[in-house]
Amino acid sequence: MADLEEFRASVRSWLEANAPKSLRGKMRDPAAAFWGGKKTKLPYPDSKPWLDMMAERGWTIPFWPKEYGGGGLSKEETKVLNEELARLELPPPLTGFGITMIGPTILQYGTEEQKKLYIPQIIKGEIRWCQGYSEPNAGSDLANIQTKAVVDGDDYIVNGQKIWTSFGDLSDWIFMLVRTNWEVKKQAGITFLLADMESKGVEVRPIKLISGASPFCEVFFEDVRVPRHQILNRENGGWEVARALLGHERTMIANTFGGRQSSTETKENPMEAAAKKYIGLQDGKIADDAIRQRMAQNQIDEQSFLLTVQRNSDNIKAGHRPGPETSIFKVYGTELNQRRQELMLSIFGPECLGWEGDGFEKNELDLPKVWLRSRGNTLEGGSSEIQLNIIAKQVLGLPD
Amino acid sequence: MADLEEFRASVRSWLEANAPKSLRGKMRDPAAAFWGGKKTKLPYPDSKPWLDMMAERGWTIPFWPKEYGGGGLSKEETKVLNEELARLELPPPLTGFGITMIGPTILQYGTEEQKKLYIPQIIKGEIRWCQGYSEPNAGSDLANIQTKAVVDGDDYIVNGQKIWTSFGDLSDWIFMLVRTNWEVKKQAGITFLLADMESKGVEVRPIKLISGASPFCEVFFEDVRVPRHQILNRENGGWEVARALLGHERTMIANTFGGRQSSTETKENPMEAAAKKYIGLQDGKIADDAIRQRMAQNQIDEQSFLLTVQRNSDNIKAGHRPGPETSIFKVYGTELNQRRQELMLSIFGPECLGWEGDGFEKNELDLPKVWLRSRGNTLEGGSSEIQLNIIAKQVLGLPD
Amino acid sequence: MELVLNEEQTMLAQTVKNFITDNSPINRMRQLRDDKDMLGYSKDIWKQMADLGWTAILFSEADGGLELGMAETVLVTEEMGRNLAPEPYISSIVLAGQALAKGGSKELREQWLGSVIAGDAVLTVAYQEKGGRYDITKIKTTAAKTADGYVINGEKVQVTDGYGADAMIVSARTSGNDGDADGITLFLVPRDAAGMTVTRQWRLDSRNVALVAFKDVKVSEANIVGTVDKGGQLLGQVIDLATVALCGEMLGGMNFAFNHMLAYMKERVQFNVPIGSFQALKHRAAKMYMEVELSRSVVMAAARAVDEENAGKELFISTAKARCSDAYIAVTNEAVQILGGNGMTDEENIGFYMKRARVAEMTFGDATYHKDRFATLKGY
Amino acid sequence: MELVLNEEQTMLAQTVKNFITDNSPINRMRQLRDDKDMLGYSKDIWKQMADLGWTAILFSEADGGLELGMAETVLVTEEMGRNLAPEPYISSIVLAGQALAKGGSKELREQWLGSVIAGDAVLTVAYQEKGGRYDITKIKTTAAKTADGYVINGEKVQVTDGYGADAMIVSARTSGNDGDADGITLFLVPRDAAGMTVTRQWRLDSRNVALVAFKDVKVSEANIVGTVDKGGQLLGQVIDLATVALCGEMLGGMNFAFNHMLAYMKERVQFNVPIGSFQALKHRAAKMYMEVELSRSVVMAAARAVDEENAGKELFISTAKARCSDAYIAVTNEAVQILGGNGMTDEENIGFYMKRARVAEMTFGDATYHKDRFATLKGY
Repeated sequence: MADLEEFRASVRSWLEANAPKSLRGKMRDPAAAFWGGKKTKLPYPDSKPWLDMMAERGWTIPFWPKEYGGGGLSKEETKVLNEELARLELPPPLTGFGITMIGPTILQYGTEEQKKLYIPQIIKGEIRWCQGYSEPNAGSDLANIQTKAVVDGDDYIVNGQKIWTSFGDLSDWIFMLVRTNWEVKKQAGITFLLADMESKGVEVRPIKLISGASPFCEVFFEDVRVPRHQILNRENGGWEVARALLGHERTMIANTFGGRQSSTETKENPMEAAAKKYIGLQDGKIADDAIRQRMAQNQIDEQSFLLTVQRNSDNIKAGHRPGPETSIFKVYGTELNQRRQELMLSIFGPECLGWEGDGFEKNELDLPKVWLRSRGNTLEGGSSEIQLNIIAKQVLGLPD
Repeated sequence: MADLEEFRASVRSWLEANAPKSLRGKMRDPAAAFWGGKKTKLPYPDSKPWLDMMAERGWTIPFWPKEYGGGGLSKEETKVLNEELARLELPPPLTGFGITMIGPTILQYGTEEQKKLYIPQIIKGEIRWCQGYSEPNAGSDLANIQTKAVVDGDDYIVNGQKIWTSFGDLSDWIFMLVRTNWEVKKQAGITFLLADMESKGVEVRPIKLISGASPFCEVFFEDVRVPRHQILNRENGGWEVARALLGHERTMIANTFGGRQSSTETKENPMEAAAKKYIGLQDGKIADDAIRQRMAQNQIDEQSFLLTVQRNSDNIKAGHRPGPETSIFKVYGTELNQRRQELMLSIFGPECLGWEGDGFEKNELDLPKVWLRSRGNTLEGGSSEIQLNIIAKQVLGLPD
Repeated sequence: MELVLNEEQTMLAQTVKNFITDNSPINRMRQLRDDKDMLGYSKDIWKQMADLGWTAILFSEADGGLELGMAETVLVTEEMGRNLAPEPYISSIVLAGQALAKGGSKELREQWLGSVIAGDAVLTVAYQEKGGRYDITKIKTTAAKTADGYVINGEKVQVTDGYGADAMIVSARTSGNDGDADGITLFLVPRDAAGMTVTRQWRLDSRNVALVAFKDVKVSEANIVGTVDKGGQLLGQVIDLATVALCGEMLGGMNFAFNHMLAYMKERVQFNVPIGSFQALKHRAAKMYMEVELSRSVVMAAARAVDEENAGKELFISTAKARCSDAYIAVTNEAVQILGGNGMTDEENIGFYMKRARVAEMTFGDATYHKDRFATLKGY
Repeated sequence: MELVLNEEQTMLAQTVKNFITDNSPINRMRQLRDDKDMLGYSKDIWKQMADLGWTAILFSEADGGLELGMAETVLVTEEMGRNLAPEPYISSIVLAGQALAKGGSKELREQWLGSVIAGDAVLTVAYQEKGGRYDITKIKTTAAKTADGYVINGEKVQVTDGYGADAMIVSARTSGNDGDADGITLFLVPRDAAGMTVTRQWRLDSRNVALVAFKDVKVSEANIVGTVDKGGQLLGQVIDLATVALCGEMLGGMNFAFNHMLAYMKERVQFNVPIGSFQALKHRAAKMYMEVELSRSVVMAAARAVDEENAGKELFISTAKARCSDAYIAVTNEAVQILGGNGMTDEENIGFYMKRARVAEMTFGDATYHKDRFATLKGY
């Protein structure tokens, strides 16, 4: 404990001396998130020096091993570091799929050479990663991917098309599934590849969504050469890697869309504020009782969900295995968010119908896009239907 | 038209002269329904003479052919007769599965001899029928029936067990499915038999339900002899008959549970009366707005359903084929009734929790049984799941 | 009422369907949106619709109409709704046209109705204000009496087809307080009125709506539609008609979405089979089918209840709007989910229906509003 | 709070489970019902539960208890709920026991708590009246002050375990009007009080409830529990505790129903396959699984919020009761549907759970009541 307090003191003085003053107070500012890589816009001028000074100490991912550039901190030390960052309300120096998805997977499946090569680049935020999984005919049936990789000397020659690649246009590298064997069961012929998006023959086209935004891309591969040493795990051993990585992704999506503020907090949340503004109170109650009941239902659902997330994490902390309830986070969290956005629409009423231009306030124009975006939550990262299949089979043991 | 008015005059004077005075005004009295047969209690002393005088004219089922004892009336004449019965608020002389299920089926599939034999008995209410379809291992998978009938001279020898036989203990005859061929596809080995419940080897045991009532029975067959001329359609041609009859049954159940009073009628319905009694009004509105919204939803659902039933019947009247919407009556009508009963429970509140004895009024004690009974609506006559399968396949053309 | 189409109605429906199929594919809506077309609809197609007689349906023969009813009107709006044809039928013919027909002086009717029916003039009603939600009596726009007429001040929002309209009927308070049923008067204000500013608004459904500001706008007494202080009641009447017409549109839209989803379920292969063979999806499709069928029944009934002056017609109207609002949203939500990632792309047409469903829901009162109204009408 | 069982709690849960499994199969409930047992529970089993220390959990050491909390209490009620063990835990230990512990004079506590904890005396609280729905302040029972005490007149209904109770704590109005929060006083009335009539009522769930009539029942001031005119507040507090305990029971019951349904899905064959292989049923089972898991989280949280005196504990309690009410009903409805005709027979046990779910829903406020309370507590 004495050591921990020493550590805290040193972190504190270092942060106070070095952390950019301009970023303090921006801990919860979504615009302060820095995704790294060569094509991403810098959120704030100080975001780069902040990343560099943290990366130098390995503190972008403080608990990753020191030998690959991580901080090598213990759980307790990581907690202290986070508390000290929170004390100055500093934003995380780096975010992205490198940290949440491919990094942990490389640590799990990579060769020593791969870890030495990629992990430091991830920690330093030098490359931004995107995910090449889905294809036009491989959505829920992911194992049906058709993008093919054929051996040619020390390289694979890759041909095919990926779709729903988040931020494909802003990423430097892609981790992807390719087919290397057509003779076996679908799942057994898939290889997990890492590829440089700058390679000749890669073309990226953003997809315009119903919300008007284009966070996803199609990525086309035409005779793209990828060195064979850039596979993760063995050739035709990609499905196992893909599933391990999907676990990380689902947790991330559920955390993102599950909401964060507990409903039992006494602080007023945005939904309540909107209801008071757009509907108003009567005898101290939201004047539309049907809306009021839906609000209570939604907050009760949210609280139930957050408590279940907490129960799972408390179980893990207590040294138990994660309970089967983990499997419900993705499907429940995303559907809850959809219900919340639909309720927000009902609360705003006709004022939420604007798209742009005159006669609507900014938050009124934002809401329909947030709502439309939420419809994708139950599709990406494994649709709700696929999640329910998984729960039925793997948790409940129901037969095929 | 002149003929119709003459007919109306003659009906009117005959009814006024002959229809029992004691039954007038009992048109909507559920207790006045007479199911016929030898074991059924007479609802009122005059029920039997009323049936007899109507049956003599063929007016128990006025539009059935005269040659088999029906009234032989045209659609228009039937309408007039019904109007005149309604004028004196007279109850129908007879109800039961003979009229709604097996009668129409015999008219469709029976031989001339069978029609001559059974239809008059049905019209006169001499036999009450029950339905022997389901078996312990043939519920949703009805074609899986195992009750077997083996030819022995001019008879079949029947062995096996039926279950969920409505009023099996009060019926005189049973129409049933038996297996006569084990070598073919399930559906192709089924025969439709008519059997006398008095036959040696038939045993009936009522099943006690969660509502406490026993409207269903198990029927056991041990070496029961049934003459071969009592099959309907050909041997192994029973599945076709069964399906035709199921159509009649589903329509009947949906009509029974879909409710009858249109919600746009200005007359107060029992739900509104209960809400006013158990919850009360505040500023002219049901004091609990969540309940009030559920009531409006339920009445809107009911009205939508009734209008859809009407649309179908108007289409038929106009000479069009029944629309595909017919297929939704059973599943929607029964689930609507369940929602209605659950809402009634919510309206009554704790006063609906009684089962018998002190401290509860009669209608309070009735409600939970009606509610429990309603849970069976989505199971009997083809479960909701089976109905949805049928809609998906036969109406929507979705692949197996 | 009889819930069946007679021969004339069947023919009308077929004619409308043919015209819409040939002349108004859903891509037309997309094009108007991509072009950021200020009008948001096609004057040419509107004229053709008028030439086909659709615009005359609801008007009396005296006013130059066909003297048909809502039963025919919903046939037109259903087919328009199936392909999201954005022409100003509900605003010009049902809302403003019927307000004029019911409450306009002989002079006003003669001045306007002929060209409205001919598709030459487009009118609308400006009644909605910011913060009023679904209550048409909550308005801050005022009309103050002067020596020779009235002066209007205030602001209306999301005035359907207000941009480019030749005139609009404006609701303004002439007496009483915010929320009072009485005290509202309707004024016909021509497009060139001094002090009126019309700004195009851009909405989720890309249709023509406008922000309309009135600054000391002078109108003469001759331009009053209906009776002074009783305009709220007349407005309520024509909004009821427009609600039924909108329900027709919603029925057409949900039909498209449902059939589109069904086609996709038969064609999209995953796990080596069409996804329509998965039982969980089948059951959901069957439930959506029920919603669509029930919606058709209530739309037909509401139209007929109006035509037959049924004493319970408001109940039928609220039933229809509540059901169609819930059903259109449910069906488009399910369609997007079943279309998967494709359903989320702008390239797919389903998004247009999902957006329009939400706008339609919130036009003339959402489902909750109409359930509340239903309960109130039933006296509980 | 930590949503995890510690070692002692894990052991307690296992002990309770073992006892219930061995001594209280669901058939015991059936037998009591079929026998029309007037008591509706077993005195012998209740004594054994007391001997195992379950009854002592909530009481302070000074009162002879173990000084544990709701976190432990819900472990007991969950296992009891799993097999519908009908012993008077909630009425005697949580409701009446805690009312006495919190508000009873030293004399009353010494007189009663020892034998309550020992399982020798059974107490309950008589608070519910006909027509009061879920509002404990809507009571017509009065206690009029006399020279040497009070005289109670009125009638209570559905008094849990009231038949055969050794004493009951009765809420009566001592001042104010129907519906006022203040003005209610709690009186402990022993079973032999002159003028009190206890009639067994027969309810859907076959448990012991009673109709209790008070005709000029004299009680002394010494029998007041809590403070004069402030009994409503104390009653509210112990009902909150009892609500959490009941949620534990509901969690156990829904767990049974869910597992029973799941086992049936694996075993029942139709169309040559187990019905659990049908995707539509699978998805529904997965959704019910989510309901059960969420219910477990909120029950654990509500218990801990009470134990930790969390400022938002009422929010946690209403969250738990709203969720458990909806979930228990949803799970039992689905179970009956999936069990098909079998689920409708009295021979199947699932019917007992379906009935109990409805009673539990309507005890201490149904889901709608608690959603309303949640909103009010949140200030909207």
